[in-house]
Amino acid sequence: MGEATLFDLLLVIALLTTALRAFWAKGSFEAVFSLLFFGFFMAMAWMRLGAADIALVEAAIGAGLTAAILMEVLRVVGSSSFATYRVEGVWMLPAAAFLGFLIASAFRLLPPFAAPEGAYSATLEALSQSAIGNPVTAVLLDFRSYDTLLEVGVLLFAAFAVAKLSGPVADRFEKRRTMLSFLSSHLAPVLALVAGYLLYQGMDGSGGAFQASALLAAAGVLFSLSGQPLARQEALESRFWLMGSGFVFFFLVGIALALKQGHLLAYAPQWQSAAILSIEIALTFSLAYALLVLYWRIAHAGKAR
Amino acid sequence: MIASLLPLWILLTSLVGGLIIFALREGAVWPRTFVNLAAAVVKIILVGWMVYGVYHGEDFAIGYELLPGIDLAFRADAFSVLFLVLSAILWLITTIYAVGYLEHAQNRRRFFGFFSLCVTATMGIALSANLLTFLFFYELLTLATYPLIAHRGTAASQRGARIYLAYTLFGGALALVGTAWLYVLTGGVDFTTGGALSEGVIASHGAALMVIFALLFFGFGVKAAIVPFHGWLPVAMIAPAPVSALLHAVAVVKAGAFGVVRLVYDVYGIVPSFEMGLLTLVGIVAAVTILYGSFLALFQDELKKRLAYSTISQVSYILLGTALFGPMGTVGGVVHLVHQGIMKITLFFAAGNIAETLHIHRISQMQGIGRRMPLTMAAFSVGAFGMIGFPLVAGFATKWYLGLGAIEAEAYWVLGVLALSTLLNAAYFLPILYKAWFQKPPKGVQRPHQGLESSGWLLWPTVITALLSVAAGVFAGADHAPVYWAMIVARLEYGGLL
Amino acid sequence: MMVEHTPWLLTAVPLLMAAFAMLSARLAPYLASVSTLICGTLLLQALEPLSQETIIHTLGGHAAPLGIELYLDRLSWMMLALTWLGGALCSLYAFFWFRSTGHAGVAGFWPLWLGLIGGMNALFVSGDLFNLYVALEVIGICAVSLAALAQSREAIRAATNYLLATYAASLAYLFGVGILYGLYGTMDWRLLATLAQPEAPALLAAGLMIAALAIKAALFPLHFWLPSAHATALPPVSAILSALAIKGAFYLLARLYIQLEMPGSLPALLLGYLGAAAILYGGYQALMAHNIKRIIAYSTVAQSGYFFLIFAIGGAMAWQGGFLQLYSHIIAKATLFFAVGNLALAAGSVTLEGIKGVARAAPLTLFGAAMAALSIAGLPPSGGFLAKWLLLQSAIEGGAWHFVAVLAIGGLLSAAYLFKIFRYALIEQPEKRFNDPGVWLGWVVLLGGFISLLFGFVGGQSVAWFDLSALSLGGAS
Amino acid sequence: MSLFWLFALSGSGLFILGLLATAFRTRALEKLIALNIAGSGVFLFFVALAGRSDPPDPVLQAMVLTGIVVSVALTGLGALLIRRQMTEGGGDDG
Repeated sequence: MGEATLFDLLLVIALLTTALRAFWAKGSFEAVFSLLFFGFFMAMAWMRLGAADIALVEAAIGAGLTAAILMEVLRVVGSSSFATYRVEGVWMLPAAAFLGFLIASAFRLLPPFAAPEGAYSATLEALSQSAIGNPVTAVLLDFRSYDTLLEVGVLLFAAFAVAKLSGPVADRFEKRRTMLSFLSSHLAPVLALVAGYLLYQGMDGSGGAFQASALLAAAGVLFSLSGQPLARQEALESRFWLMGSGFVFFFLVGIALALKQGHLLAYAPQWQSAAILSIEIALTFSLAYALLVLYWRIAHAGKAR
Repeated sequence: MIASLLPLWILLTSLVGGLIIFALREGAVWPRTFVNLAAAVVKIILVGWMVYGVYHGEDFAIGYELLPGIDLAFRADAFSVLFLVLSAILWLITTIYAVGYLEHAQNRRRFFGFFSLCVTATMGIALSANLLTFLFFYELLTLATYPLIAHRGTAASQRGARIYLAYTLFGGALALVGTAWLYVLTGGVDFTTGGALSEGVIASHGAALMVIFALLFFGFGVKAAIVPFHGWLPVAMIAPAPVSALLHAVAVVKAGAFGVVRLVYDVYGIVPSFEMGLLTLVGIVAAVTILYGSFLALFQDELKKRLAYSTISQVSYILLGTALFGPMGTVGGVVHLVHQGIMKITLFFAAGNIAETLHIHRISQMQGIGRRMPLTMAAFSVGAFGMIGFPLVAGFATKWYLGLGAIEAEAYWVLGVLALSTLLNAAYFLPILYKAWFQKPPKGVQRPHQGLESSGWLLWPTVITALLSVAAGVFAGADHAPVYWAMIVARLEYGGLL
Repeated sequence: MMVEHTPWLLTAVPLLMAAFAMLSARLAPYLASVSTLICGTLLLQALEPLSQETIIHTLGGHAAPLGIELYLDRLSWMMLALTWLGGALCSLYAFFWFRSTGHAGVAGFWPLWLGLIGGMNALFVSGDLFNLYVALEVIGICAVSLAALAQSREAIRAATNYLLATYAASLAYLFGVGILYGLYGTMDWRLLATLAQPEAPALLAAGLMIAALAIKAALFPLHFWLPSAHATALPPVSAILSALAIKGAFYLLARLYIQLEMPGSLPALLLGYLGAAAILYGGYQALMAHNIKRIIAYSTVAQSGYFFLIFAIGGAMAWQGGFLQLYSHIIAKATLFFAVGNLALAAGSVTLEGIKGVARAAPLTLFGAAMAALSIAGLPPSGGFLAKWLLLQSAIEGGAWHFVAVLAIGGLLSAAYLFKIFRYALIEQPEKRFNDPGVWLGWVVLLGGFISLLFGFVGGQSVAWFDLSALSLGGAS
Repeated sequence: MSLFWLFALSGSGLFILGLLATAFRTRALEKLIALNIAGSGVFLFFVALAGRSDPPDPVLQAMVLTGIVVSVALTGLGALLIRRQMTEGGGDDG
């Protein structure tokens, strides 16, 4: 793709501006909004860099879910309208100087990246023999599936902890912003459909369990925002079995394969597609649910008395 | 098998005894006393066995590898035997005394448990075969003694224990650094008759060895209460009387003195120590401590405090003997380890008995006390005369050999120190005796009830140790008297020179 | 047959049990004990093969650099075994503590605790830098959540700071991994060991990773998050966090140092000096503190300093000493936090004033704590004593007199702050009434103290047997 | 200027500025936001690194996907903790 165009430059400027805006924000509200815009620009940057898989997740999670969660925190917490800096942090100055040195090093030293051999060429070669067309999916669910497994664990534990730490759930569930709720209640099913499509095509094209679950979660957030009774009920209880099912299924498949093949998560060629697809389906629902639990528990937690 | 593990059994008798005591209920007085006394008796038998073995040239040595090349090792030689016998006998006697003394006290389980651990640590010190093992038990002793000093749980006893701990842990740190350093230089220090350092090491690390000696000497000296590290001893007097007795006679101060003796004779060797001028350091510190302690003792009205300063002074006789280059000095120093022990424990037993029976703590209240508690005061007098150096009591033998040693080493100033110290000893002990025997008791004070002057638990141990002091003095020249064993030690250490 | 599966099974069992434990709070402790039993067996049966060779498991059948490989060598085994032992003690204590207090935190405790174990086990065997990142995150998420379980305002606040610190550290670590991958095209540390050069980008990456791990291991002055987080958590959690959670990061630091031969004496010296500063600073803060949980928490800052000394002192003996210190600290620190938990139950307070006289109500606890305190203060007989002896000897051998001084002063400081607790506990308060913490809780402390003491006799031989020197000399192949 | 170089540079910049902002801001919520942006900086750097080769390195892209999910997990937990601090009275400075 080569040279940077004016568009890239503008994009980078937009990224840096929104980021700095967030860093220097006058209050939490401004910071959260800057983050929301920053997320949009990031999604564009991913597209520009040819990472469509990431762009989808970033849009749904970075700009969508994260922003929604932080908004909910703001709603409960309220925003300060003044900037809060550590003035007395003199001891931080050496740290800042050190970081400045790092910037300089990064500028000066990193351009001549070494030739990407090793994993890169090994991956390309393995891909050429794999039934999975999407290289990212192949890495995530085959070559480095153990990382993914543990990462699903990270999300599972975070969602569990949030559920256990959130305190009482609000018994009040307000229906707000009718225009938005109308829109979102119609948008949500569409998003869910797109998620299904992404999941299906993730084997070969852009998409996969992460993208699908991110979109599903976004759909869930919209659904909740529209004040649907179903969402309210879901928010009240955390179905740990649903949250954990993807993780457990993934692990059990891996163990079954280990018993058969001698290595954890080693797919026999004839099972590869079926195994990966089933894992992806399980992951899509439980990841989406876990992400939604994060949102729900923060959005609907009641005040402690 | 049993015989070769004898050092282990000797340690285990008091260790296991202590652990059983911890496990017993607080109210189980008689089971506890039984366990305690049984352990002490078994220990004496085992020590007797060991004495017999050592005398007949048997080698009791066992080791356990703690770290590669670094052993926890035990071994019995003439010097350890001397200390072992003292500790074992005095443990039994003190235990009997303590049972009576603490009859109505609280937390006796804790007291007797740690008392046994304290004795275990002392035994470990006596049996150590190398410097690391010595240090190991030296630190253990610190820890096992702390709860004993703090036993009463009052603010004052807490303070005393805290000061004790601060001093001894500081000393332990010095000794730790010194030991580690010496291990680095030599690869390991086994106590060896005549010195453990090779000539090559002495030749190449002269300066470092001087620093290490100072570290170890002052590290051990803290427990031996040498000036300027004596500050903990008078405040630790707050402990119950049996503890003070044990601390002053056997466990703590003796451990320090024992360490210094080991350091000079079996680590550096008497000849290298002399040649490197290290003995001068020891001698000066010892002389200063002797005079300073005696001098301060003059001004104490509290009986236990006066005895404490007396201890500071008396323990340094051991160091003084060590500092004299010559076998006679060695005999004087080494034998005082035992002599001071039995005499001082007599004094403390007597003081404790008086305090417990008549609630008299101050010398100014002691008029005519000899009539009210004749046996106790008689024992006290024996101890006091011994400390002064009166013939026929153990202390005389010490001073006799120290004097001979001074002449032999041509260190005539030591004779001056001895004379001055004896005068001071007399000056702080004789007024007590005068008060006790020749002054009338204040009006309205009754003799104690009929029969024995105090509880037998307290009285008989006092009398027995007094008799032991006399016996050690009268039979100083006999076979197997402390002097005899001290001579064996001296003969070995000066092996080639005599 | 089973042995080559050990590396991932040690992660799979706790993590799966954690997922199941989420479903039933009642069954959770039993799932935890099943996990403990299985992991113990796995470790035992791996011991024999390990004496000959490293156990390698190629995940998914994809060898590095394409896939991830797990390596279980003797150093890993020691870390796993000590984590197992410390973890089993913590589980035992937690079980009785929750039973006797009925604290609501029990609902979240077991799954998160099992998750933490799974994460640590994953960390100890992982041979891939990015996989290690994910393992660190499992540990981080579980540790932060556990810290927050006390649900008090202070605990939540402390957990927030913990989370922010660990988040920032993770990013720095990840950045370092990315740079290394960009340079050498692999994240497998065995391959990296052969490829890595002391070139500027690699040093930058190493710097970032070291800084990140120093935050997670709470090295002074990056320890700022630790004292509050460890002091406000529930007692079993404090023990887990202090004894185990921070050890993963230190292990990783040591492992990177060994395997990548992280070059240049400067960073190594810096780590050593910071460790020395931590010993003095942590000791001083602990001495000044009035809250006994804070005393023990600051003690962790100080004690962790000893691990870092090995980078500056160097040599096989220092490495043995450092790791022995690590192992002893796991057991001793857990025991001390148990003891503090018991004292708090008995006296209803965690201030020095509040625990006055508590010795009467909790003699077992105090006795066990005393045995553990020996190890922390470096007094015999304890693993801590042997560790400090080895460190002292190696410092003297290397002529590092400033470290000798630090070791001596550090030992005295730790004795001082620990004895402060015992002193207050021993002050007689005849009129004061105490609760009974329950005999089981006391026995767990006693057990911990006993193991801590036992290390004083077997610890030295074990670290020697595991021959860390072979590793520190870069014996990767 | 090469496209990837530009993005790698901005990624590093975002990372470092984000960390600085984390250190200097005092409210936990704003720290969390700054960390989020710093994380995005890391990911941007990674994807730029991936794009050096053709086709782009899928390993780095997969790492970024993993990183984003980890990031949202941390953010969610952090947000909850911050919310709880606030609802239980007082501010969230710290």
